[in-house]
Amino acid sequence: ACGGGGTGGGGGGEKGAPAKPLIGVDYPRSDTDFWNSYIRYVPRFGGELGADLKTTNSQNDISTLTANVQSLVGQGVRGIVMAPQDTAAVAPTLQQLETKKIPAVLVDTRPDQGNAFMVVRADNRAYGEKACRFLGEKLKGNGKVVMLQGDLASINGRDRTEAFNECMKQNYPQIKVFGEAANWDGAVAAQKLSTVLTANPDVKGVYMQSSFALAGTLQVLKQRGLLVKPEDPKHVFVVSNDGIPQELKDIASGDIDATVSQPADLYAKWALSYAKAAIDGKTFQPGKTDHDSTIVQVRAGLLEDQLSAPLVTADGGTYGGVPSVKHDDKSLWGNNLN
Amino acid sequence: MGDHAGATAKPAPARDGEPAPADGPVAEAERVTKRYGETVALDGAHITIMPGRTHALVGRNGAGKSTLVSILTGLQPPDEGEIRFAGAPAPRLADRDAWRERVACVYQKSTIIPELTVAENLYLNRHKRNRLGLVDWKSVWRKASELLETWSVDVDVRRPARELGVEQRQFVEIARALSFGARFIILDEPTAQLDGAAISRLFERMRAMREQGVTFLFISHHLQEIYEICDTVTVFRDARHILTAPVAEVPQGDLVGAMTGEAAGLRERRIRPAVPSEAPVVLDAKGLGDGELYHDVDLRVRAGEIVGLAGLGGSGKTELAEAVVGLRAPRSGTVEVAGSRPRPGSVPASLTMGVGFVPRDRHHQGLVPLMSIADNTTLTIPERLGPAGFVSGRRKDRLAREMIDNLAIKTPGPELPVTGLSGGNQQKVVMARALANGPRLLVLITPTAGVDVRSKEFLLGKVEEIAGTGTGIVIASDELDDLRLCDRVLVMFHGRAVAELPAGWHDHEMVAAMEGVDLDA
Amino acid sequence: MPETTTAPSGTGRPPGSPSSEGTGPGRRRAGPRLARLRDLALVPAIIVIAIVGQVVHPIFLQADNLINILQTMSEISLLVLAQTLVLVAGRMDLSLESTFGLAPGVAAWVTVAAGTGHGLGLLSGAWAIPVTLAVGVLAGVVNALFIVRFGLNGFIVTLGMLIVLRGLLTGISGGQTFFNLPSSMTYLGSALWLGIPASIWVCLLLFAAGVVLLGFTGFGRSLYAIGGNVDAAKAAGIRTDRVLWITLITASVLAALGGLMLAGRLASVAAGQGNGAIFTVFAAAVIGGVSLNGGKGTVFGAFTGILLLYMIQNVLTLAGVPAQWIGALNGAIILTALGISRLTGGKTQE
Amino acid sequence: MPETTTAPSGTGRPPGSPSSEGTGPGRRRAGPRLARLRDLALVPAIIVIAIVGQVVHPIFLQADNLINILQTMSEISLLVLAQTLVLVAGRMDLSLESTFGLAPGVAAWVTVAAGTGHGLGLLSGAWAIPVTLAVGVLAGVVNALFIVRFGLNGFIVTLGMLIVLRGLLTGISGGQTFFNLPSSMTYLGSALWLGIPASIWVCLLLFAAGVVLLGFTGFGRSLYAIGGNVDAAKAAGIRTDRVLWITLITASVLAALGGLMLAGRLASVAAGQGNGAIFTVFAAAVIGGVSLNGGKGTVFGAFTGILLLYMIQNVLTLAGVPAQWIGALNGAIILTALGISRLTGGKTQE
Ligand SMILES: Nc1ncnc2c1ncn2[C@@H]1O[C@H](COP(=O)(O)OP(=O)(O)OP(=O)(O)O)[C@@H](O)[C@H]1O
Ligand SMILES: Nc1ncnc2c1ncn2[C@@H]1O[C@H](COP(=O)(O)OP(=O)(O)OP(=O)(O)O)[C@@H](O)[C@H]1O
Ligand SMILES: [Mg+2]
Ligand SMILES: [Mg+2]
Repeated sequence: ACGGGGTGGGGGGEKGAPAKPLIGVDYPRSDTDFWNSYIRYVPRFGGELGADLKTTNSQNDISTLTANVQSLVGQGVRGIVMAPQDTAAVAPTLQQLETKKIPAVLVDTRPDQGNAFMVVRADNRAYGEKACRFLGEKLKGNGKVVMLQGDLASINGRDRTEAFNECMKQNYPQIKVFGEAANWDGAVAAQKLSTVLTANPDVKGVYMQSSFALAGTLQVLKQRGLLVKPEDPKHVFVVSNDGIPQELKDIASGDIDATVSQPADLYAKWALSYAKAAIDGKTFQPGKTDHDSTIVQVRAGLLEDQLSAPLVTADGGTYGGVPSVKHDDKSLWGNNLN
Repeated sequence: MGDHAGATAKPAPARDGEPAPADGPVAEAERVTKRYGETVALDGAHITIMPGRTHALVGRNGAGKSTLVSILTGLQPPDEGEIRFAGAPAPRLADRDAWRERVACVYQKSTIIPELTVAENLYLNRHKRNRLGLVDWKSVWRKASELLETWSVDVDVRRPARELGVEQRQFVEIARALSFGARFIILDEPTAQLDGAAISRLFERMRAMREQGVTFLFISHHLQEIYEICDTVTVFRDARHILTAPVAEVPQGDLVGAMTGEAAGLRERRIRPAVPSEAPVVLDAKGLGDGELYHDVDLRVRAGEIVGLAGLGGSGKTELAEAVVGLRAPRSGTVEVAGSRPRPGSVPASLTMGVGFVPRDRHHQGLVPLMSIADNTTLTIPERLGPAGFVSGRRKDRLAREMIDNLAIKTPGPELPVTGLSGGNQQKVVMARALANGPRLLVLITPTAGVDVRSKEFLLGKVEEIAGTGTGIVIASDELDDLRLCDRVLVMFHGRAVAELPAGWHDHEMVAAMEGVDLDA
Repeated sequence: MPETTTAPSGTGRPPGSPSSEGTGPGRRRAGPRLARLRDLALVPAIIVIAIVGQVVHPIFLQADNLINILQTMSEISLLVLAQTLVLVAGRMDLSLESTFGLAPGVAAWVTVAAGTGHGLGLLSGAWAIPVTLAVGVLAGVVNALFIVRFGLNGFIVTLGMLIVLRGLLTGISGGQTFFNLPSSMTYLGSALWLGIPASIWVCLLLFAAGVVLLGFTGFGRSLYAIGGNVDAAKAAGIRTDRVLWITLITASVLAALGGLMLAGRLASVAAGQGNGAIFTVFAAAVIGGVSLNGGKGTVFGAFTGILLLYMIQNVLTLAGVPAQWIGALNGAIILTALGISRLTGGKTQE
Repeated sequence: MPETTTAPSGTGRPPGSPSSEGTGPGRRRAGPRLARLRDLALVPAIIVIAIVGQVVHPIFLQADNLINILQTMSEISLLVLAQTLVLVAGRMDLSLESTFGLAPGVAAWVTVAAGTGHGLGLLSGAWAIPVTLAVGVLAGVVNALFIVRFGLNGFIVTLGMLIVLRGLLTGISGGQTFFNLPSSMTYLGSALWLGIPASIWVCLLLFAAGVVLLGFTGFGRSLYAIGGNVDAAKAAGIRTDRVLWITLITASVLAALGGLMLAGRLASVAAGQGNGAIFTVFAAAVIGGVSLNGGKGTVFGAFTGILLLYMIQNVLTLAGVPAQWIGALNGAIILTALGISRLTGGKTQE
């Protein structure tokens, strides 16, 4: 773990600074594989950092998040890590924290307004873009693809949708995209996919914006006899998103072709260390970091550490200029879970 | 009888014409006590019902009759005491089939399921099955039609029961109870909803079944019926057994005395003084008509006058009365109350003109069951309960207490939900509501249904008293007792006013008029 | 003695012809025909949607697409069937949606091998189906215990159960999706029988059974009686408590079975499986003419309800309506469909 | 006369002349005492939770935390209040949760400047509140039109409206969140009055008004009468249709106001604002003793219901329960709380 409490007290302790800084972490939700991995990483890195954690869960509801933050503050946390899924509505909370001089580190999303000590996120637009490049190359710029979207009301989902659509329009104008809102629900995704497949049996690619639709998509393809090896001309190229172990396994077996590995582990690790650094009174500047990422200043008062989210493929090749990582690479969090 | 007893028909040995049996009682209840919270519904009561008899059970509203019925039919257990059938202890409560072998019942409270068809209501839980064990609807329908035919009830048995009139419903209940083939049958106020001919039909059937040895327990507030059909009578008062005796040995005065606990029988009614012809007209209805229901009826009531509106079921008297109070809009004609015309079909308009009324069915239009007596009685007079739409609880309770005292409603207090009252007292609450706004015109539709003799006398006495204060009164009823105090009675037949009888008519005249028979012709 | 006893027939009320209040022969057949009509109330709406669908996309009426619709609705339609039974008996069971997720979730938990996914691998795959159904039975028993035995309010109990059971699924799954299900779990959801997905067969067979059960068996009729007037049902000798126990347990088992079919179709059990489904379920049942107040409605009606909802979804997808307007359009169509059906089928205000 | 038992006169109930019967002083107060008790049924549960909360974390009973609880529940509690009015009148309005999101959504749409966010910037910020309330009125009018005027089934109508209104919000927002709201919209949700958030004041004042309305005005009594027996209410001269119109519109306006307060607190309107809230709303109302069948329940009871739910949430958060088990625990606590309250407060089976 990075250096300990020696530098502590700089941030402004009214009382004797406790041996361990108390950090409040609000988890955004506990019903997806990705966030559950994050939830499992947090205490691990918290221990490594030597921080005491208070955790809450806002169950994907911004007003619960607001209440949780208030109750964390009431419990005397000195820094807060949160992952607001609604980037606009978090502004009052940020303002409140600012007036109370409690540093906030945001994970996964960038607030539309308000300041934070640091935003730790991977670029959701990049996810969509990477998926688009991969599919575009594999389909050689021609054909039909289905995009199984998350929730329209989700900023992350929307970023992926927009980036994917724009990239397709610009780079692969011959590819027709069917965008289907699936509410992050596997059953709905399967329903929409099979409807589109019924009407368009010549669909050649599927982009699902999260692993929520993984198993259902494969079942739909299987039922239609489309779940075949990539060499087969009937093969439908499937790109997923998240990087959970099952996706890596499916890439290995050739059922799906690629995924974007969201850095669940890095989210947890760097969010906590930024929070601790803030409590310790450290500050950061835009530029390259020591962990293979870049800090950019998105606007005055808001720094963002853009972690890399690698495209994962079976062969680790480069697609449309996007480099990829092989599915069994040990650096992938999905391969380090157990 | 066995013909329509359905699949469950018991062998009904016709013990030809020996109604005087030698064996023990068919049913006995001994030292039965039942409490509902603080109310003691039965207090060590007992009854012994001998086979082949038609046994009457009488008592005032709330005396515990229906409670005894529910205990005798296994719907609820007694708190204390014992039930025996033919000397053997009663079956377990859960063993419904065993109870149904021993006793069949027409309950006071409707057990018709409105959404189900008439046929199914008749054969519920004993449907005719086909070879696959599935319900054989065709034969259920056929048997149901046959069964109702024997009662001359002419309805399509495939209609939902909710479409039936009260009387037809009552027949469905009766027909069902009598079709089980049980040897012991309880009838709890079966006649309350029936008109005379229907009652005669019921009695005929009861007599025939008694010939075959069937035993009845018969409950009614019409004492004449007791004298007509029963051979033994038991009186309950205040949850206790008072007496059991052969009907012939108890004159009506003594019976009423036993029921009420007072030596005096029913009071003789005074002759009402005639209403002066210069008294103002409070109701002037002209040329009222509503399709086939009634046509071209004129009705005029003076202050202090009591006018009866007689007629059988379907004669249109109820609909006419409802049009007068705004419960329904007539298609033609005008209603004028004390000189002004309330908007047709608007109850609020009628109320502000000073109309009070008792609707036909207290459960349907009379009471809001979950609300207290105080709320129910003051529902029509929100403006008198406080300023600017507010309700003062104290003022409400005070008004309610006045009405409780005025009508002698038997209740622990004005806060009690009306469901906690016995039927007669519920009826008084409806009456109280009608009187709450100090009406100039009071319209009463079958105001004494299900009310015990003494309460009926009391309620009708109240009506006279109110008329004495200058209120015009219309009583729409087919109960001769209700009509008897009227200054004149308008008789309706098939939607037309066919006769007007001044006070002092004889019963047979009234009956004939209602039947549409012109005695003078 | 006062003058009361002098009435001629001795009854105090005059006799009269009873049939005068009855129905003229002309009205006789209106009742049953109307009832049957109400059962078919949604059929016009379904036909309209089918025509619109065919206009929107020529594939709509092709066998493939119809099978697609039926397969997609097959799992949730079992929830509708279950809820219909419970509603007819005058109760409601909100927890069905959680049972729909929890039952296959537990089965996956105990059968999926420990290494892969996060199963325990306690039992072999053959146990999956028995475990699923057992969880269904258990959920039903708990519901019945609270509702029938202790007489607590059914809405609250099943709402509490909904939260608890959903929470249990989140708990055992750690919020993650179970993959690599044993083949016994995926069979029903993925097999083809005579070229048609097994889940469609199961759904249709169970609905047919439901029609027979509610329409033609003593048990089914006792549900109507209980839902219509529980005191009357008791008085008619129906063992209301027992019937309710059986109904609540059957409903939960149907939900578990539906969940199993969905798990099979998606080859996975998501931690959120079934979340929010109860809404659709109630909508389908009520649109299909089942009353929330009990004692009214048919299995066939409920089937047309869920069919209509899924047909609308399908048409909207085929039409390529912009995602952001799908919701509003969906609602508007449902309202219109109802308007049409209920205006032709008579008022249903209750 | 054979076997006459001469009953002693002073038995079970006092016999005698009609005027003397009735009102025994001993039993007089049983009714109201019971009714008031039922109103307080949740109080023991609330106290237990408060004690548990204090044991779990010493901050629980501090003013800050209590204000936190009250502020968090203030917006949704307006929905509970609205639903209580509608339920007492014997109806239900599912669409309230959509109005809760749509009303401030429309206001934001028309007032937020075109450049920032995706508003239209048609009207100045001062119009935001009138627009919000107008949308509320409109939603209520449409509901009332279908339900009261055309006599359609309220559950179906408001379900359809729920979908339509939610869809409209998704449509106008394109699924995105409105921010940069005009200050008139954020005022109520963010201002402090006497050091306490304005939304708490608004919530408490409106609930107090609700208690007075339902308990002490003729209008409130007419709601109970309509919910208890609509025919009797009509026969008592209550203009039932008018009362229902007013109630449905008031409820929608309350929902709009609640949505405005939430928008103010979060300084934004999310496209999904209110989604799923109706569940909590029904839970709170029913737990608080409001009957789904109409005619029963009080505003105070409903308040204790929603308070209990939010206290449980708060305690679970303070206790740091692992997220994946929060759901199950939450449900179990609700079930237990109900068990306790309802067993002490009497059966509520309906
Ligand atoms: N379910 C109940 N809950 C509470 N009290 C009840 C209940 N049933 C009956 N009672 C009480 O028991 C008493 C006896 O009622 P019961 O119905 O037996 O009277 P009844 O003799 O049949 O009267 P009526 O002539 O009006 O039908 C009444 O005072 C009533 O208040
Ligand atoms: N919840 C209750 N609390 C107290 N008493 C009750 C309650 N429910 C029913 N009762 C009593 O049960 C008895 C029977 O009631 P029911 O409504 O069956 O008959 P009723 O009111 O006498 O009807 P009717 O006189 O029309 O024939 C009444 O005496 C009533 O007081
Ligand atoms: Mg009785
Ligand atoms: Mg009675």
